[in-house]
Amino acid sequence: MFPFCFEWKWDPDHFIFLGFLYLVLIIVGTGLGVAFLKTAAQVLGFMRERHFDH
Amino acid sequence: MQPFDVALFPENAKRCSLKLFIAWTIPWVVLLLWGLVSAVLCLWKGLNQTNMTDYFAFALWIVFDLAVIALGAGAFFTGFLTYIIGKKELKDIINAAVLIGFICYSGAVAMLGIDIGQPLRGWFIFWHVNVHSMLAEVSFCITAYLIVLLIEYIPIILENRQIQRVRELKYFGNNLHEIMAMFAATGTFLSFFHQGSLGGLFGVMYARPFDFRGGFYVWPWTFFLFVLSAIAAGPCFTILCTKLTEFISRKKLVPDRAVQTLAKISAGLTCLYVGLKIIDTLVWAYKLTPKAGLTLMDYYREGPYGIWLLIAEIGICGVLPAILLIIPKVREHNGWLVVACLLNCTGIVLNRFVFTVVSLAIPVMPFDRFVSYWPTWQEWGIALALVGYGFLLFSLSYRYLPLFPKERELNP
Amino acid sequence: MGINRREFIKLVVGGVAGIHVTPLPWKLTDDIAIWTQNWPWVPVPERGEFKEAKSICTLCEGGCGIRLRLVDKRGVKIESREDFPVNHGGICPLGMGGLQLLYNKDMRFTTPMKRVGPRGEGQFMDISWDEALDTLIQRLKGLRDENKSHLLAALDGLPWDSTESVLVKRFLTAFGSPNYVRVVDQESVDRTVNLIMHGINGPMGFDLENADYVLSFGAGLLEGWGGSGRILNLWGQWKTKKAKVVQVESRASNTASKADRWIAIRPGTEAALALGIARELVERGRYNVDFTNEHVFGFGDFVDQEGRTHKGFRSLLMEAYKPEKVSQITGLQVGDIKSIASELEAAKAPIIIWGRGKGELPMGVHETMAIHSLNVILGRIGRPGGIMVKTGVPLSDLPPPVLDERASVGLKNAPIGGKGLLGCTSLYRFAKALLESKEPLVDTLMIFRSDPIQSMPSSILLEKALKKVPFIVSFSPFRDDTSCYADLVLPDHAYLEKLQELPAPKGLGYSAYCISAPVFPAIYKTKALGDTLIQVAHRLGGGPKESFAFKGYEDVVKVRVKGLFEAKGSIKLGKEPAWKWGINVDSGLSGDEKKDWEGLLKSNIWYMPNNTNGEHLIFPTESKKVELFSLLLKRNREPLKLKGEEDLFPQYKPLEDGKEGLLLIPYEMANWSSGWTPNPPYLTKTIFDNILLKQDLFFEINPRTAKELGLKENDYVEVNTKLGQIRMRVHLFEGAMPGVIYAPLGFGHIGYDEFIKGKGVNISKVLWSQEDLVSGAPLWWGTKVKITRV
Amino acid sequence: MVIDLDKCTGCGTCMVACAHENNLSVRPDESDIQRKLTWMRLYKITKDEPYPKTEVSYFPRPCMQCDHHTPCVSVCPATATDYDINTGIVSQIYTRCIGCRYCMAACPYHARVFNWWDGYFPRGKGLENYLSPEVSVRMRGVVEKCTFCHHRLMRAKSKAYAEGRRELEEGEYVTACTEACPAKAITFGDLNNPEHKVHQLIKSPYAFRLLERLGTEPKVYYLSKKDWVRKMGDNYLPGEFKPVTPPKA
Amino acid sequence: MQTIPEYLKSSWRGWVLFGVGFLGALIVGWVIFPMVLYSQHPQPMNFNHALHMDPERVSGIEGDTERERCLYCHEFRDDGTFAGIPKLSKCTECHEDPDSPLGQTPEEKEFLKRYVANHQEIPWYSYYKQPDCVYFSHIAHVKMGNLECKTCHGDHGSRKVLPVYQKNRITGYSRNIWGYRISGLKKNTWDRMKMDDCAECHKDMGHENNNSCFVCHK
Repeated sequence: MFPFCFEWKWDPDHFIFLGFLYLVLIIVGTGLGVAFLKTAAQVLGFMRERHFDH
Repeated sequence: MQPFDVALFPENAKRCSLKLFIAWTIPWVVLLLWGLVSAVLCLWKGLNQTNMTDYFAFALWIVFDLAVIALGAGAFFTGFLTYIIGKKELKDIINAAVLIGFICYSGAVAMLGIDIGQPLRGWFIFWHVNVHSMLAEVSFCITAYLIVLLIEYIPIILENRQIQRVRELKYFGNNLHEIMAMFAATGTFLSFFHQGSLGGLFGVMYARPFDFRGGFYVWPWTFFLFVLSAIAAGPCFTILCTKLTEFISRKKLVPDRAVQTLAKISAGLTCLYVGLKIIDTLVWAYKLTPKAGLTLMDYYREGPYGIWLLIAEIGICGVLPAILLIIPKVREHNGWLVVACLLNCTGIVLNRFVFTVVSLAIPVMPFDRFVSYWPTWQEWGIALALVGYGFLLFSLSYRYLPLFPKERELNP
Repeated sequence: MGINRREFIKLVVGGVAGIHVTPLPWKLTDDIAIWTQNWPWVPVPERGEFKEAKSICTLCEGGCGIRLRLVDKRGVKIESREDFPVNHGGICPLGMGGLQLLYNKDMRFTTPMKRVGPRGEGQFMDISWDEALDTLIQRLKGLRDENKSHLLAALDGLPWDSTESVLVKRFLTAFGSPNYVRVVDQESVDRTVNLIMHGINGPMGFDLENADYVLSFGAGLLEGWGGSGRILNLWGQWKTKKAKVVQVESRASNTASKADRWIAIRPGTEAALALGIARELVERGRYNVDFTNEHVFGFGDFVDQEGRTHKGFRSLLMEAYKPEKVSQITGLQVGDIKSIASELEAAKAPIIIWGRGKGELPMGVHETMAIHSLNVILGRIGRPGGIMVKTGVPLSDLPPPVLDERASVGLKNAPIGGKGLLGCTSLYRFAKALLESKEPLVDTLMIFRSDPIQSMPSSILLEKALKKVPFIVSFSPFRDDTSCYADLVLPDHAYLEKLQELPAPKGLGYSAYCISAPVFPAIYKTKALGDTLIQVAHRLGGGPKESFAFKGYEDVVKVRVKGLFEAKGSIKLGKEPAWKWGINVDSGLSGDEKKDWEGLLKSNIWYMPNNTNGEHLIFPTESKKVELFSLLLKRNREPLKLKGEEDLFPQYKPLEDGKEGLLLIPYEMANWSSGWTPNPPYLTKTIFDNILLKQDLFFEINPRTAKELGLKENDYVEVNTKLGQIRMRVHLFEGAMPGVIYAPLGFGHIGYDEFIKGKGVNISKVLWSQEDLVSGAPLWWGTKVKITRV
Repeated sequence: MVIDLDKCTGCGTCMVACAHENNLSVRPDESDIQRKLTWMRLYKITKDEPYPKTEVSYFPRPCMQCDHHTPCVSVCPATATDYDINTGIVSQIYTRCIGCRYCMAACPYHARVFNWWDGYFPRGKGLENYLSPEVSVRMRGVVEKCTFCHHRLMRAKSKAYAEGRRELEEGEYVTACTEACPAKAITFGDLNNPEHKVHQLIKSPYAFRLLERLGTEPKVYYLSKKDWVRKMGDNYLPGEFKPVTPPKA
Repeated sequence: MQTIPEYLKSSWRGWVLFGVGFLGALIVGWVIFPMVLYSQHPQPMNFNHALHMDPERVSGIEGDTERERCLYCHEFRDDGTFAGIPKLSKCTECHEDPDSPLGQTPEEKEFLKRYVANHQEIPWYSYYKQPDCVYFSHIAHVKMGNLECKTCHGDHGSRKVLPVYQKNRITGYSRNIWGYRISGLKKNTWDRMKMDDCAECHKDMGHENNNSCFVCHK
């Protein structure tokens, strides 16, 4: 799964498959990170929380 | 007299008394307990508790997994429609769809945990991944999508009245909700791939004539058929669930416009799916099977799985619901809509059953024998525990979380 | 200072975030996964130095050589051994799984035992060797003191002429009992025929290696006939050198299907076919004329001393076995008989062999003589690729046993069930005699390496008979069915733990003596049979003590083996295969006794290749010829109660079981032991599920017969014969002869352990049998059954 | 590996030898063939003809070590099974297998069996005394298969290294079933090496492979002069099977 | 809008607790965990490798290079298999007589009394014992690959005192397999002996084809 494992082969299949996986994980990670930071900012008073209408 | 836990209800929502609610949950808790007992037995004594054998590597659990995940596709598809395509009226049903999706996926993953022989080594599938294997791709996408579903489900939980009073969580819920579109997009991409790979699981097995299909580059046709069938049946299942909740709670929860849009889209997709499925079956029966030296009837000659299965799957549960859904008048009629959705869902479950159990029953070697299979009570235990878990979680969420935004307007 | 709920949550969240930065969670997940790879309840075989040991396998009388792969002291694998002349690397499934019999505690008697439960249940209690020997000695001394030494009987299943068998006979005579009983199997019938027709009390050998045409009357070559390792290996050689195999059998067995030609004959009528073919050969005059004139007595009509003319074998043939009559008896076309006769003519080195399945169940004596008569008229005796009659092993005899007066008194009594031609009583007659007599004829019965409850036809009679014997002692190393009836068990070593020897392996074409030193020290608290007998004899005192003046079992073998060193055989494994004729092979003997003994133990075999100097054609019968008209039988006509003159000739006699109904014929398999040896659990892997499924046994029936009876596949069925009733399930098999059902032998054990106990039903228990006049053997292929669906 | 079905006597010694060599566990009830642990399995085939012309024959079926896009290796999600190009052996690693059994569904020959139970070696029965240290005993929940006795290849290599050479001669590395077969019906060797006997044997017109037309490229060849046995080797449409015309020489 | 400091003040106790939790976890993970994970087992007796390896003080062991001296006791059998830790019969080649010690050390006397006298094998703990699923051919590496013992076993050969054997309570492996640094980082080759290390060495030495699974797994 990681380049330092000995089973890691630098070939297109690995690139595509794990590339997409890491991409997705990064997107989800950043999404969560953004939400978390915004909450922290609002809690600490830096930002005004916006009223949210469903 | 207000029910005991009224503080937890969403704003001015009317719910039945706590005692009645607990009475309602008893059957599902019993199912869960039965499932728990069988799970402990299977983990402690080993998989010999089931009727699975070397011929039947996949059995009831995998059929249930596939069916449940296919029916759970409503979540990503509705999410895709609301956030990406921008069909705003579906906003009223998206929460229920996400909840159903979460139930299906978490249940399926839990069941897979019991199904594999060495659950404690389950993470080897990620650590020592075989990038060419369809099952590796399925497990990656399912786990990733489960996380995404969890993230989509958390804001709904955070909207509970008591939790709203904790400021950090309230803000967190709102912020998540704002970027939900991005999660929905990732969810759609992930779901598209793993629904497909579940289909690819079978199409890729070139040494099993019953399952093998040609394909485009790496993906066999079953990949696209499974995605299509999932998108077609997912919304139907969501509609079924909402109709069931409306029937039980005797309240109108979802405006007809949302249901009708879903039904209309799913109608189109079902027709497309059934058409492609028929073409694929013909190609399979008259080009692929002879190449392997068999005839179509060779598959259906022995045992209980006869040709009726093919007719039932494509005919009754494929073509019929497609026709029913496509005619607007029938679609509007509440009763017929439910019947059409039911047929569509059973069609998908049958399709998954045929690909899993029937494909393993049919011998490939000429001197091998036909083998039949019937699950033990432990297998039924875990499968029905999933149903119990689903009902339980849905009832709890319906009772304590504002699942249906339009609920207040629809019944003043 | 006290922290409120919210701060406590913060603490926990801090901890959780922190722990993820440490190796703890990741290493634990990795270690738990590794834990699932090293579960404590999964055994880890210790490593050690790989060693190799060469030995022989004595699980049956085949005498195959085996090579053992050892890790330090543990036997790990039995492998084939190319250099051994008997089987050239061939091993049968039973031999391959032998180690499972050696180590399996539940399969073996690990210490001497005393019966606790009712007889036949097989519940035993461990006792020490001293206590066991004391009870036996005290009982035997009691018999001798009351002058009832003739109430002792011994049932011996040990190989003929083996040292242990000789010791058992010697013990009986020294003790003073005439009751030396043997199970009559095909080996005994062959020896009786050898005695009747060639005057030699020894084994008959089949020089199959040199034959190019094998006509087999029912011999299950691929079902375990002869030494299965040797025959299965031979099968490969026959296929490469294109030797022709013709199988005469009623069922499409492995041998029948794999043979070049299968003659589907009605069961039990093989002798008629043989004589029909003989008639055809004689009629065409294509038999070996000079051999019959020179070496055969009673072929043509002759005049005996008293001047009476007797009709010869030839005229008997001409009258009684016309092709039409034979085809009516056997159900074959006349064309078949003629074609086999012409094939026999054409073959350069034809051999005719006989037997039914493995040869554990006996044939009739007259029937064997009839089939062997084909070999006689074709002159195939003593010729390469033919029948060898002098394959006995020249072991030197022990000094005669010393008989004290109690012994001579006991020996005067007549043996129960009468003495057969070979000097032993047939167990079938012995059992019948026990059943008929009111008061117990036998007080103590000693059983050596034989399991008649499981393998003897109509063994239900034997069960009743054994119940009338007050005290039974079993010396078997395994918990077999007959030992379940024993009151006392003095377990012998299993087969690789003791000095094991086998004179004249079953059906071998040249004389050979296989012997092997123990490969393992005794694993459990067992003792070699020879030593136990010597110890018992010493403690009895008197005659037995003097006639057993040996230190141990090994010395007895050393004394007997001296005879081999004098004969011209060899103990060196040469490059030339031992079955080649006339090869001169260096004997590898140095004359010094100790070195030769070591040499013999190292090569595990003494053998004497056949040579063509005509010594095989001297027959010590009265007429100095092969006797088709047997003078020996003529002399013993009264004791054997033979009817007319034709009983002195080879002839076909049908079995009279008038009842109509289907015929039940048991069949055997190479991968399932149906004799004395238990089945290693590995063999249960080779059994198909249309033979044994869970506890149910399947019998084979022709689909057409099944349709008449309204039976479908897997039906449960009650099969009742004259003697009893068993429950089996139906398996439709096109290769089964219509009107005949076939069921496998070797199932339905009441002994052994969970791998074999109670699986299937024991067919031989309910086989009806008729007594063979000459050998006293039960003839079992006439069992008529009635089938009712359950 | 080449198996001559005319020489094969159906005695089952290969199955017992394989089970003994590779520490296969034996359960008290082995009659349930769908859960029986056998790496080399004997299939019985019957020629469906009325009574006197019926015939019985046997198919000893080890793992075929499929060559082209091995069905089981391509589907295993955790690379617990791997196809080695130099030796052509499909190995199965019991410590990595998570027991998802997808490979068992993909294999058309049923060459893979699953450990539904733990190995049956109860305390005090003495069954673990005859276990060989060269093959690890499997735990429950993992798939196992015939690996052409690769531990014998390692044993032969160690011996060769002890004698200071790297290549192995033809007979040095041989599977347990080949060595055990009494009728010498199984020949084992390197298919690509012209000197090896197997290389010549597979050229015979009577040589065929199990389910050849599926394209799995199995490496176990069968020989039989009987047409009905060869017909059983693969699925044929009615009338598609062409009997072999014996060579003129 | 509250002022930042005031809000911060009221919840500084929360953040402190968070810090405390975080630090506690760090200590548990990095320090306490390794101590708890491994159980200590002292060897039945001490064996002084350095003494036996030194040609002047011990003449019985032939072999001029260090590797040959190791191979004298840890020898290869003729079928190429590796004998591993020598049996008592190897020690008694020199120490035959239980009551005439060759050296002065107390361990030797105790060894002679306890083991040689009543022919009892010494129950050594093996530092580099591979699990049952691993097949490692010493002859391929030492003879064919010409590797020094030091590459994998470090300076074990020159130690005067046998270190205490540490066993992983969960997996049963010796600590030398994962290595004494819990993080698993390794400076020299003998610090760790996991699969990746063997595979990496195979790749570096150009034996890529030996990385197929069945070569090392049995």
